[in-house]
Amino acid sequence: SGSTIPEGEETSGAGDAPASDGENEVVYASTSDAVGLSPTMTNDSVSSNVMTQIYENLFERNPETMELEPKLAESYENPDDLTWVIKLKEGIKFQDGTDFNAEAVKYSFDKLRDPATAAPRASLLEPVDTVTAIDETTVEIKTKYPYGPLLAALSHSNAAIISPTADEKQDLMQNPVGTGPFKFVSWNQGDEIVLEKNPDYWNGEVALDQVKFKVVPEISTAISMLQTGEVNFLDALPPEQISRIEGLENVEVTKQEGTPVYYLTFNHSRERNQNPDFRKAVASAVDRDAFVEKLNGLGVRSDSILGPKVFGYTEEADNAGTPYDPELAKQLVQENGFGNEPIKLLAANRDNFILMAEIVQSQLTEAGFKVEIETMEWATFLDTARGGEYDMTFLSWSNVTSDGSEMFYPNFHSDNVGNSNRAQYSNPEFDKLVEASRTTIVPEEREKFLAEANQFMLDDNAAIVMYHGVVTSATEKSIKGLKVDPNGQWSLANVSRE
Amino acid sequence: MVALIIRRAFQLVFLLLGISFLVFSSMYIAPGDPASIIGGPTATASDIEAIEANLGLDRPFLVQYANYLGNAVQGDFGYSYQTSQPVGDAIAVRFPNTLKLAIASMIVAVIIGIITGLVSALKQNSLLDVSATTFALAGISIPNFWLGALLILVFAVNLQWLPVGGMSHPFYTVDGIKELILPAITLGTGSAAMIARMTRSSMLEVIRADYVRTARAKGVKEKNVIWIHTLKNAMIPIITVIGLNFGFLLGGTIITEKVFAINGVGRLMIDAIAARDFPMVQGSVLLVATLFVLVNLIVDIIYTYIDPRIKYD
Amino acid sequence: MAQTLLEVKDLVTSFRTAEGTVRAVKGISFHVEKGETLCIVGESGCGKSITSLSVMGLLPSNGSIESGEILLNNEPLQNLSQEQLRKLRGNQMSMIFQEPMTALNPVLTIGYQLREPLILHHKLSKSEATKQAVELLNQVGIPNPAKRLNQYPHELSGGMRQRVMIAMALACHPSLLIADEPTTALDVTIQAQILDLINDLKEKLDMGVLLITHDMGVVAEVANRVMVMYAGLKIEEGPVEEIFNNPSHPYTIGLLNSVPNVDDPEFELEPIPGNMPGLNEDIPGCRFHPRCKFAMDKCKVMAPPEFHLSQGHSATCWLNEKEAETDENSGRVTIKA
Amino acid sequence: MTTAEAVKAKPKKKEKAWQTTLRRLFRNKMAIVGLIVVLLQILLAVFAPVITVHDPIRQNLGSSELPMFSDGHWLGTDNYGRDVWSRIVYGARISLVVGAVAVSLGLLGGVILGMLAGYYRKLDAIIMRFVDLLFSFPGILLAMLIIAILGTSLVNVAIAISIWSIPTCARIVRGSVLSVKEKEYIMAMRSMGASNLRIMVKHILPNVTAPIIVFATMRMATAILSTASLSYLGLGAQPPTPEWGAMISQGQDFMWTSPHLTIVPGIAIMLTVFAFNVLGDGLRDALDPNMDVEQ
Amino acid sequence: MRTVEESPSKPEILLELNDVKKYFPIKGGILKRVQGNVKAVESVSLKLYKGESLGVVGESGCGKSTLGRTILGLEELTDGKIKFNEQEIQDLKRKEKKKFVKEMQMIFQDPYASLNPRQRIGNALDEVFRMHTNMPAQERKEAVLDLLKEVGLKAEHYDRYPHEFSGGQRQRIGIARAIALNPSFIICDEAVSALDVSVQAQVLKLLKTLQEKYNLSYLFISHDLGVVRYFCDRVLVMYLGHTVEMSDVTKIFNHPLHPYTRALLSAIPRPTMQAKRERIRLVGDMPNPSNPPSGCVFHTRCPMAQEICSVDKPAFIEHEKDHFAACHFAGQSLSRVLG
Ligand SMILES: Nc1ncnc2c1ncn2[C@@H]1O[C@H](COP(=O)(O)OP(=O)(O)OP(=O)(O)O)[C@@H](O)[C@H]1O
Ligand SMILES: Nc1ncnc2c1ncn2[C@@H]1O[C@H](COP(=O)(O)OP(=O)(O)OP(=O)(O)O)[C@@H](O)[C@H]1O
Ligand SMILES: [Mg+2]
Ligand SMILES: [Mg+2]
Repeated sequence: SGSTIPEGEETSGAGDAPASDGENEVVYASTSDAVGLSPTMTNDSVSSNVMTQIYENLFERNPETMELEPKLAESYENPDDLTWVIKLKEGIKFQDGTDFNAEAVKYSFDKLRDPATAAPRASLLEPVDTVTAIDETTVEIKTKYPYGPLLAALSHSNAAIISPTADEKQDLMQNPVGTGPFKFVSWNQGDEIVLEKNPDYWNGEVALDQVKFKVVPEISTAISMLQTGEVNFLDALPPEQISRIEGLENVEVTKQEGTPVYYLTFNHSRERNQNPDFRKAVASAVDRDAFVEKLNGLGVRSDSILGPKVFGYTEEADNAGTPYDPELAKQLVQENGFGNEPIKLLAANRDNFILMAEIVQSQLTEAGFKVEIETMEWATFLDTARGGEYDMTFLSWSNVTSDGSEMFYPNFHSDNVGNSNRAQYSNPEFDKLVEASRTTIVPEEREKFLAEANQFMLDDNAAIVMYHGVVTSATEKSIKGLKVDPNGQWSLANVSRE
Repeated sequence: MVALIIRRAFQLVFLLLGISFLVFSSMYIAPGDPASIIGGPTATASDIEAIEANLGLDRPFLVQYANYLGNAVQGDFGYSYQTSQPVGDAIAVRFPNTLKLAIASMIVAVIIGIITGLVSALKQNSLLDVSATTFALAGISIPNFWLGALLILVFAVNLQWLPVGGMSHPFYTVDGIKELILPAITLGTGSAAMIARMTRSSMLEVIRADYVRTARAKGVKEKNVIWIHTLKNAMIPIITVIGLNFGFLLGGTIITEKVFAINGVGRLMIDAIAARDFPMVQGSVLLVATLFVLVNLIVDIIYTYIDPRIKYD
Repeated sequence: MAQTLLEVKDLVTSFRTAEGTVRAVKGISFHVEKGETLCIVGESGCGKSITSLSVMGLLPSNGSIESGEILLNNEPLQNLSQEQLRKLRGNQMSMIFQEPMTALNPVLTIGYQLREPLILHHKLSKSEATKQAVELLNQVGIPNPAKRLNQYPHELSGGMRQRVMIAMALACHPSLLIADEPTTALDVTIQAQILDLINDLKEKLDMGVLLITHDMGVVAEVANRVMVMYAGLKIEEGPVEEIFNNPSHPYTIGLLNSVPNVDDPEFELEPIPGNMPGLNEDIPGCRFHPRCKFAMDKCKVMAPPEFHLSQGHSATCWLNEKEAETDENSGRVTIKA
Repeated sequence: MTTAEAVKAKPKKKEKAWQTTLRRLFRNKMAIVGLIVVLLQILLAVFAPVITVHDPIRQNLGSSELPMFSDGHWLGTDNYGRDVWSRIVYGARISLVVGAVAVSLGLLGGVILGMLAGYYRKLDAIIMRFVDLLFSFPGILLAMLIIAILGTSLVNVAIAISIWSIPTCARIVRGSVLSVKEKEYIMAMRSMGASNLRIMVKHILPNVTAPIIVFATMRMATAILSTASLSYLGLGAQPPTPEWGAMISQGQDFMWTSPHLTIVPGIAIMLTVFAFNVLGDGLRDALDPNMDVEQ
Repeated sequence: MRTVEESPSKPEILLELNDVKKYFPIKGGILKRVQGNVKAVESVSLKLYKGESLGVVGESGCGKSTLGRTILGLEELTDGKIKFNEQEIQDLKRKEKKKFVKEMQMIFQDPYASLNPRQRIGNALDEVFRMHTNMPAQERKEAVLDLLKEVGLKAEHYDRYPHEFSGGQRQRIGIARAIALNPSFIICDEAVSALDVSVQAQVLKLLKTLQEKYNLSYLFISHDLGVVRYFCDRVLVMYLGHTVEMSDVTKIFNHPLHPYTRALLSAIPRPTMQAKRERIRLVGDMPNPSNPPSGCVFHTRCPMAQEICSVDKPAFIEHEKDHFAACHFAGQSLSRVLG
């Protein structure tokens, strides 16, 4: 099985000077282990980090321009609003020798959509009606309704193309096979995953010989290991530690604006929250500038729900929300007696949620609200939030497709109340705008609908954006060529060590 | 002895049955649902239903439990909800690390504990005794997450003598030993302190016993009075404490493994609880409980060697 | 002819306690001769054990000999180092304790514990020691001695254990044997066996025996001479016949009158009133006077000196200042004051 | 009669049992230190509002992470600009209250189970098997399971810790009951026709208090440590509660820039736990009649 | 041959035992099954008359205490009948038994262990009245003070704890507790063995005085034959759970019938300087009561044991008036038997 380390591999590491590391190796650390390595069966960022190196998609976003570009696809056309005909590149082989072709694409997408698979992210291709292999290199996708963000969906790591022969033969969760720059070598569950370079990679020579994904649950331990050279690449750096990391001599830190958005939202199914004055009072009580300052540069301040890196964003929206106005907040609270009943502020105990909760609680208290924080483990939080058992909470959305519809529809459309719409937001007017943005294919029109929807939410104080994420990485200085895209994803295909 | 082992085996079966039921039902009543975690924030209702059906979570509680037991009896502890890996495999990978850590800590604890305990008992009320006792009490009082962080700061980051974390080398290599030192100290200190305390009080008690006076009346050398006549008798409660501390150590690995990035069962357990990965929680809890029972069985067997009065049949 | 084996002069033993220093033995002198048995009798807490432990140098850690001299074979023990004293113990002098159940180490075999003094003091090899140990067990009347050597104390009955203790004490043929209530925990039938054994061995080995007891019956049975203690003091000493037939201290008389007589159905008990005083209870004069029915004014203010009555018989009581007489005819001993 | 009994036997000046205990306790210097620290802590907890100037939860984002001995904040401020001294002082309240609640609940359960098991031979096997069951869970794991069911909060932490104290307490009590039960005075009460309940409550319970008191004191130390551990794992105190373990967990992110944020609460925990431990040790010695002779 | 029988001239019977047995099961093995029994008391029959003291003697472990406890119902009876004041009491329910509790009391061996160390002695005595009477507090207090006076203690002792008393004083408290409810029958289980001789004499005197005053009956368990001779009217000798001899003190002490009784008597050290008497020394220890010897249980240690002794169990029969013994050669001299 793939879960043991081959004898020869036990060379790296502990206590050794970085010099004795394999020259051509990168060791990356994350706080948790990948769930699995099948694009069909997983839906978490750690897994996707590994899979990005192994699998590829038909399309991908250019990390700099954020434009969608063909990857395994050659080109595409829309004969009508419901049909997408995609031409594939030729001569590509999976790492197990299987040919990459239209059948493989059809197999991958059908597998994801098949209810029997019980794929966690099956809904990604929910609008797809049929997938047909026209010939060896042509695939035709028909959607149930005109679906604008299809290409974005196809660039999602869950829509990566898997090797049909491998999938039938083995469990891709443990033993993945794709077309990407790195091949799977071993996985010591809970400890590390080892990949090696794919010598037959179709898209040019891969510089690194080997890549390791190490699990280091405690971030400060991981930073210490970065300092001692036991690992040489971290991402998603916590704002509290950023100054320490920046102080390390052998380390280079990169920061750039990203797509994740963190916002305070109401449980819109609760009566008190339906009072626009209440929401207004809350919105004017929260000093987002002061909060973003605490992020030490790892957050971008904007009122807009769609961030700067998301399709549908407009600059005007930056300041289009309810401004910080403590006096107004106090006044509203006093007039309406909002402070009489305590507010249960739910927060998952991970990422920056606790930080947000503490600061917002303090600010709301200043304004006269009574706020009790309730922290929860992620599992419980997801359930509780989904079921709407809270007054106010913090949510986040990492927009992998970088498309505004992909933010609004799952999170705020009434179709999804009680599921991914954890804010329980249900507003027919807003729904219409979102639907329009989804069913239109022309990008300019879509952009307009999205901007309108964005503004609608801000006017309604439906959600109060705390900040937009900044994607970060810390690497040893010897590592060159790493590009992290605004979703926080990165490929090691073009990375080398000096 | 055989009777003892058979009786314990019986007890173990019932114990495991009780534990598995307790864990199963507590995971069942606990809020939070494995399917929503697998599905993640983006999952739709239909996604979640499909996952639940796939995992068999839609069946009644007792059916689930009976099924689990049926399989477990045949040695099949199910598949992780999260990674769909067989639970047995997942544990097998991590268990050696936990065992290494626990044994190394126990060694640290026993050596430090018995030596300090002896010293302070033999030099009762001296400065040495007071400092050893203070050390022991400080050892119990120090939170091990804090101690771990301080040790990393000093020995791994500043002095760079030892690695920060991880456990990937065989224990008999130099690197393997280096990896174990800091975690073993972190985890072992509390137990060392408890053993030291027990050693001290047990020695002081035995040294007052009639038979020690008899030994002195025979003109036995003071050295032999301590090492032969006293220590062996004093060992009985000390060994009990060592056995119980093994359980304590197994609990302590949860935090230590986290701080030192060790891929062990403790961490597997918290992750599994957090993710409501029932089969994984079950499997690891049952393993730890079995281990605990085994260690105490060994302790009981050691008793029969130390104390001829104890017979188990 | 009589050779003095042990001589204790003015022994004072005290303890450091929470209440300050207390004296458990308040100045006691006596001697033991070769081949004789001296019995120390007295009520619980009067300092019998502490006296014997002082001789052995085995006082509890908070106790110490404050003053006085202990001479074994004319050699003063208090000048010896711990190590020298250790070499005497188990060799020149040895001791048997009261509780046979706790005085043997439960985790060591009988054989090990028996061999220990032999190997230590006589530098025997293990096999020689084993041979001697078997011999010793035989001597104290334990059947099947070879088998016993591999057993542990808990596998033996109380009487057996006390025999093992005796065997252990006699292993190196000590010249002085101290037995602190060796039979109190045993049944009468076993007690008789053990007392016979000690007596036989004493004669065989020509030891001096210091036997502590509170049982006047035992005293009558085994003693050559008797020393009666009360509250840390020696109050009477003399040959056993003298003590029983001509007791000269009211306390000794009281003791004798408190023991029911098996052979005399008409015997009427005459208890000593009151209780033994505490160690640091301040009593002026004679320490016994509050319980003494003969107490005179003098007794309340002045502690009596030791009066020598006849050869080897002395008593510490003002009554002996005058001539004491006894009524020979009645079975009961009284003092006509 | 043993010497110890002889010491007790003499009718001396009247002294109550607790006075004897205290007198003996005061002979032990370490125990006095422990007692003083514990008392100080109780004072801190009770008079927290008087002792501190700053509100422990009031933020001042402008002056966060001040070092020790800064103006007006002699222990500095944390990430949110809250006064560390205030948080430590109020944290004492939390530790003491949670510890006390957890220990009392644990004692209640443990004493009842232990008494029943020790007294009724028929119940013994069942109760002890149940206790074994709880015992073979590693403590922290048991607490985590309980908190997983009940949810994250200090109240639940107290409940979890109390459940986790039950097996040890039950064993201790059972052991003591078994030995006290064999004492002649219990036989005497039975011969007088006393009911089982009376014997258990009036005659056995008072005579097993010594081990219970010692256990409670020591357990207080464990409970405080466990509360901190669980809060450290994010399973205990809810923010912004000034709980020491949570403070360490938060402060750890600043260990390199503001080490006092972890060191101060770390020392607070250590000192408190240490104090309860030495006090427990001292009490044990003071309550053990055999110890009187020594020293 | 007659078994124990009432003689008409004797005063009223207070207590009567018929074939009383008490076995303690030994559990063992993997499943903790009963594997055998410790036969602590094996077939004891006796009668106790009002106002008399019956001594029970024998070596340690022969079942003396168990017998006493079984009579009081502190141990469950294995077999046999116990009659108290003409009524069979062995099968009574807890409630019905309560009135007998007042009638039967016990004094224990260890004065240090038989009082609750955490209870003031005033309370300890008060508790007895609270459990069994409805007296108001004031009356109870007076009753307690009376009791204290009765056993030779003072009113100021009311508020003291047991550890503030000497052994003798504690034993007096134990006696006070036993006589509080005016019982007619008291079991003294080695009530004076732990006391120093001088104190022992005081306590024995007190017990005698109380007996005369209240017409008490004692079952006086002891291993000290001197004390028994002084204190008791009749004596029962036990060996390994069996009764081996029973008669008046004088008969037992002057011409014992059973070799065990003789051995016991000859083993006592006499506190006088009279000529040493002929001794019968027993060899070995008492056998294990869970595995008693066949035939006569004493044959393994008996100096005059014959073949028959290891086969036939001798009956406990009346050899002369009021003198019972269980021996094939009862009363015969050692030399004659060995012949
Ligand atoms: N370690 C000690 N510390 C303080 N006092 C002690 C110590 N050992 C003994 N004593 C006291 O010394 C006195 C004499 O004790 P000792 O043991 O000699 O009495 P004893 O005559 O042997 O009595 P017993 O017949 O009960 O054995 C007692 O009052 C006892 O309380
Ligand atoms: N609860 C019990 N369980 C099992 N065996 C018991 C129990 N109580 C007494 N025995 C056994 O019953 C036998 C008689 O014991 P008992 O205490 O009646 O003897 P005794 O004559 O009173 O002895 P002693 O003189 O030592 O008090 C002994 O062998 C004892 O081991
Ligand atoms: Mg003594
Ligand atoms: Mg008895």
